[in-house]
Amino acid sequence: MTLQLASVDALVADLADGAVVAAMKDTSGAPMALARALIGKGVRGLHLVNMPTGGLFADVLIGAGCVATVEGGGVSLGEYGQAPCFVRAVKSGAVRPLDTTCPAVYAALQAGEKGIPFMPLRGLIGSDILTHRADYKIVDNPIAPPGTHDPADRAMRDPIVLIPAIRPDLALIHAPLADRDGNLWVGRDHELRILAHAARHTVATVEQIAAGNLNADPLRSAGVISALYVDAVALAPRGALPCGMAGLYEADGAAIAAYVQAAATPEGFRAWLDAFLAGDTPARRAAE
Amino acid sequence: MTLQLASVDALVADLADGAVVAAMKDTSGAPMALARALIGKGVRGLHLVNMPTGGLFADVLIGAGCVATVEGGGVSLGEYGQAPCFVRAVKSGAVRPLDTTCPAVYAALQAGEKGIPFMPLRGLIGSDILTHRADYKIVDNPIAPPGTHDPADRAMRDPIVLIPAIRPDLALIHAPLADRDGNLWVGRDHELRILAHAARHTVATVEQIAAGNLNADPLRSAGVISALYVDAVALAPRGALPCGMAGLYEADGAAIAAYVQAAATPEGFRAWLDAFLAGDTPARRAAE
Amino acid sequence: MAESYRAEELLIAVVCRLLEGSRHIAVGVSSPIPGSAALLRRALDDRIGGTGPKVSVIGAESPEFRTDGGVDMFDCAGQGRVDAFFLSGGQIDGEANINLVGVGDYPRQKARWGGSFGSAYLYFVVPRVILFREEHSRRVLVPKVDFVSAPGWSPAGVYRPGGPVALVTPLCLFTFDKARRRFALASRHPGVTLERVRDETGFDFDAPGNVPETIPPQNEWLALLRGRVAREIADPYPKFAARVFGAAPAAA
Amino acid sequence: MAESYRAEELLIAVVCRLLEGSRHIAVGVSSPIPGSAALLRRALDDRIGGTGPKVSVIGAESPEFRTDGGVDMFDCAGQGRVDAFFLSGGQIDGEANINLVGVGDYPRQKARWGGSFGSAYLYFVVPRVILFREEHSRRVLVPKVDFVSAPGWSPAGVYRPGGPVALVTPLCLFTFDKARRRFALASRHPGVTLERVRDETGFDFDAPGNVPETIPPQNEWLALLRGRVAREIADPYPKFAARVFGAAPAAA
Repeated sequence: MTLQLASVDALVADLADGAVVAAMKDTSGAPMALARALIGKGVRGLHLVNMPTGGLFADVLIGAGCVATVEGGGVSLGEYGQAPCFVRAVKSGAVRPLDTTCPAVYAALQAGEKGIPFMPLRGLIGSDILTHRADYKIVDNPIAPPGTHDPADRAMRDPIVLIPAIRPDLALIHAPLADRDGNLWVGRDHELRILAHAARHTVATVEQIAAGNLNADPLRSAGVISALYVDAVALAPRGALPCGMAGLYEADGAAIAAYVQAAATPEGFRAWLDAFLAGDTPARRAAE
Repeated sequence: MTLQLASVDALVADLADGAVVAAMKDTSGAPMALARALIGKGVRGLHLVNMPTGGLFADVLIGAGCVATVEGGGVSLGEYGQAPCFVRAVKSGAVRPLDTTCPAVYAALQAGEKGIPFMPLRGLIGSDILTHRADYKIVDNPIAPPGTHDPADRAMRDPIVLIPAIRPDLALIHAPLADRDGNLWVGRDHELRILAHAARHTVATVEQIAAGNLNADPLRSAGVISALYVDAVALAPRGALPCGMAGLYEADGAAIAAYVQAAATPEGFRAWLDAFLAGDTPARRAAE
Repeated sequence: MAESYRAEELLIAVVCRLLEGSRHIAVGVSSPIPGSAALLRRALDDRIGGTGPKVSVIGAESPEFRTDGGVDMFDCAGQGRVDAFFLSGGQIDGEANINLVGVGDYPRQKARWGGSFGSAYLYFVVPRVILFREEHSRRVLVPKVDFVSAPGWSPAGVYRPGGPVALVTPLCLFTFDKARRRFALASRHPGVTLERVRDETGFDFDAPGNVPETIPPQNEWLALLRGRVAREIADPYPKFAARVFGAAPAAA
Repeated sequence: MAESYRAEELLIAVVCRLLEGSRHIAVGVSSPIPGSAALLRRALDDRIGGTGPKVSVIGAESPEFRTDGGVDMFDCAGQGRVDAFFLSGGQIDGEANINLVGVGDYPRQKARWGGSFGSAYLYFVVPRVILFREEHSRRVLVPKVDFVSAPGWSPAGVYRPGGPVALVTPLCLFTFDKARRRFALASRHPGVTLERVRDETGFDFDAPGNVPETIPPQNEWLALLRGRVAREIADPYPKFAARVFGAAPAAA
């Protein structure tokens, strides 16, 4: 079952407009090379699930007009500030925010991973998140300890929120390493495994291709996503830039700061995007 | 926060009669050295949760009279046959079996890990497991897709079972490696992490103590149970024998076969147990 | 001329035919014959230029066959990513209910087995469950099981993408008719009469007027079985491989 | 003689006092002052012979402080294994409701922030949540938040082992009275009058007749802060450490 290496563009060639796509927070390997491919393809109307939050990857996709709905715990560039395209798109109504809290995103994807329709989650009750999430249900905990669950006593009914499962059509991953059997190594980033399991299909760009089977190495195999869950892999060295890859390279802070400045206006974002799509990567600029 | 290495006996010194203890199936590191300590201590009335099944470890504890309730997907010695003490104790009523299906044990411990009161699970409906598990609840899936959930139509109500969380008082682990900060390395046996997270306390015997912090190694850290969850560690080389440790040593098949033969009668088991408690390990016998 | 074959090889061939078209076959513990059938299926599919199914063998050590552990395996099945699995039963009845727990009144039964293991879940979510039992007798194939570890069918409205498709024994192959909730005798193994099957089966089943005889394994299947499959099955089941095929593990 | 101190050092000391007795303190993203306070707490506890609390810093790289990832961190809090956490808000109101989403009618708000992140969960399950905001103004401390990311209190019957204990700002320390669902002014920072706090706070709060002044950090606290803590906080927050303490990372 040897996997053929694909081009980055080929990984998303079959993705339909309106699909549910999911990616992890920027610090778990932002699939920026895949963002370039998605925008180049001109995909529209995506339901983007940020696991559990979005950053530059999400903001660029939103700015490029690929996204109709953005779901997750939040979108932000962290120490670089608010995500400009996200903020603009939500205010203008160009994008529908499906706000929630981070552990609810994890719960939804873990439910998807397990093939169960929902996962209960503590918290949320009394928040306006719940006001705007008709898909979340509150039920009286049927497992409440004896004495705490008197149906006549509203104060004792132990309400709990059920989070519906999410099974993304496509998970987008940028990982440090794959082997030619299609296994991905993600190290201690166990949540990437949840993502790949929950998604119906998973594609990945990787920094490097390993010699041999990753599962044959007792140390590597603790951090592997099995090929069973991986549809296609493409090589994309430094494919997370300008975001960083833990243990491999740092985020390019100057490039992210420049993005924030450029994307403050739609025109500025458009100019940034043209350069991004043309492959004007920070690495290339540094070489000039 | 450097952990003091304890003696194996000290790991279970505080365990009260009647506690809920949990251990994983024999192939994930049977804590046989801890079985010796538990039996030596004379603990009684344990509620033993087998994750998800029991083998030699469970059978020996049951035979020694430590266990009042045995919960899990089954108890068996696999290719060596039925678990003699378990079968005898269930038939005589000395032990109450809490039968379930393997994924329900995992679901219960994952709910415990998450601090949620229950986890839904597909399957089980119409089984006699459910008949005898009053703690499992069937509810109508509140997240059923539109059209499939007409309360008037009994056939369309999508019933689903809710498995109550389990939070063991004590998890018992035998792992390949620990460091002096109290981190355990369990490699690709990710379920051991679930067990330690779900349990209120965790103690572990290990084959070896690592130099340095396991989390400092990017390869090791993918397979680590954080010290946050580990109360105490003791060194017990070959502490799983006569069960095996994947990658370290094989199970001692002759010793297990001898156990099956001996434990066929209460007297035979008692003789076997005396030798086991006296430290008559297969390794020692082999040296004679 | 057809080669002679062992009883195990016939059963492997029967199970292998039932696995046609599977993309992912999971094999539980203590299942050398189903495991060999899955590996034969893969070997056959590989030969005709296709990509053989993924075969996961619970308890296997080699990276090729082993699973990511129990939680991942059950989740994988819950996701719909396991096409075929094998179950057995201390008792199996005519509605395909299986009993892995024991005989008599629960919990203090007169015979007690290991427990239901994954059956009460996998029987519901794996589309193609093949029941396999090496004993065909009225003791095993009963009118009604004493304890339902997992039911053979579920009422409308119960989520059940999975369930039994067939029951393979040393005497015959039954297929399961989900709508009628009954087994039908599909073939009797060479030398076995319909009468013998009826005599040794405790439940009622359908049988066509002329029950065909099970097709024995072709020579090319036997060659694959005794070559590649024998080497592969020796990883999880060295004793079985040595006994049936005289084979040592592929990696040894 | 008391040394002079920076505004950040005062706030760190205030937060540090609130953390006394914690066994596990988690620090979220973009929280250098709470993070420093947690590390100071640990350094102080270590000094008196005890074992300082475990400090988990979301986003830290060093094995000592980093978490096992988001799922594990939320699960850990759900298990009751996180004693203290920090939250902030674009708006915070007098009932300790916090708003991290935006101003105006949802969803097309006139000001939009990042989102609620973990607040709607952690505020419920972490026993000691400290609200921290570096701006004290009527813009931030409002009578009623526009969007409740997480409520400050919950009705009886709602599972809520956690919640707010205090609100720390550059002007003062409020404690939260869970039963009365109100903040009370516990101390005003040196040089800040009660009148100024009232002027710049958009919600009503309780105040004793004589509001004490916040105790400045002792010399020995400052020494620890500028030594060990400065080196440790430079791992997740190098810029903050350089700016406030002139410190480089411990490992550098």
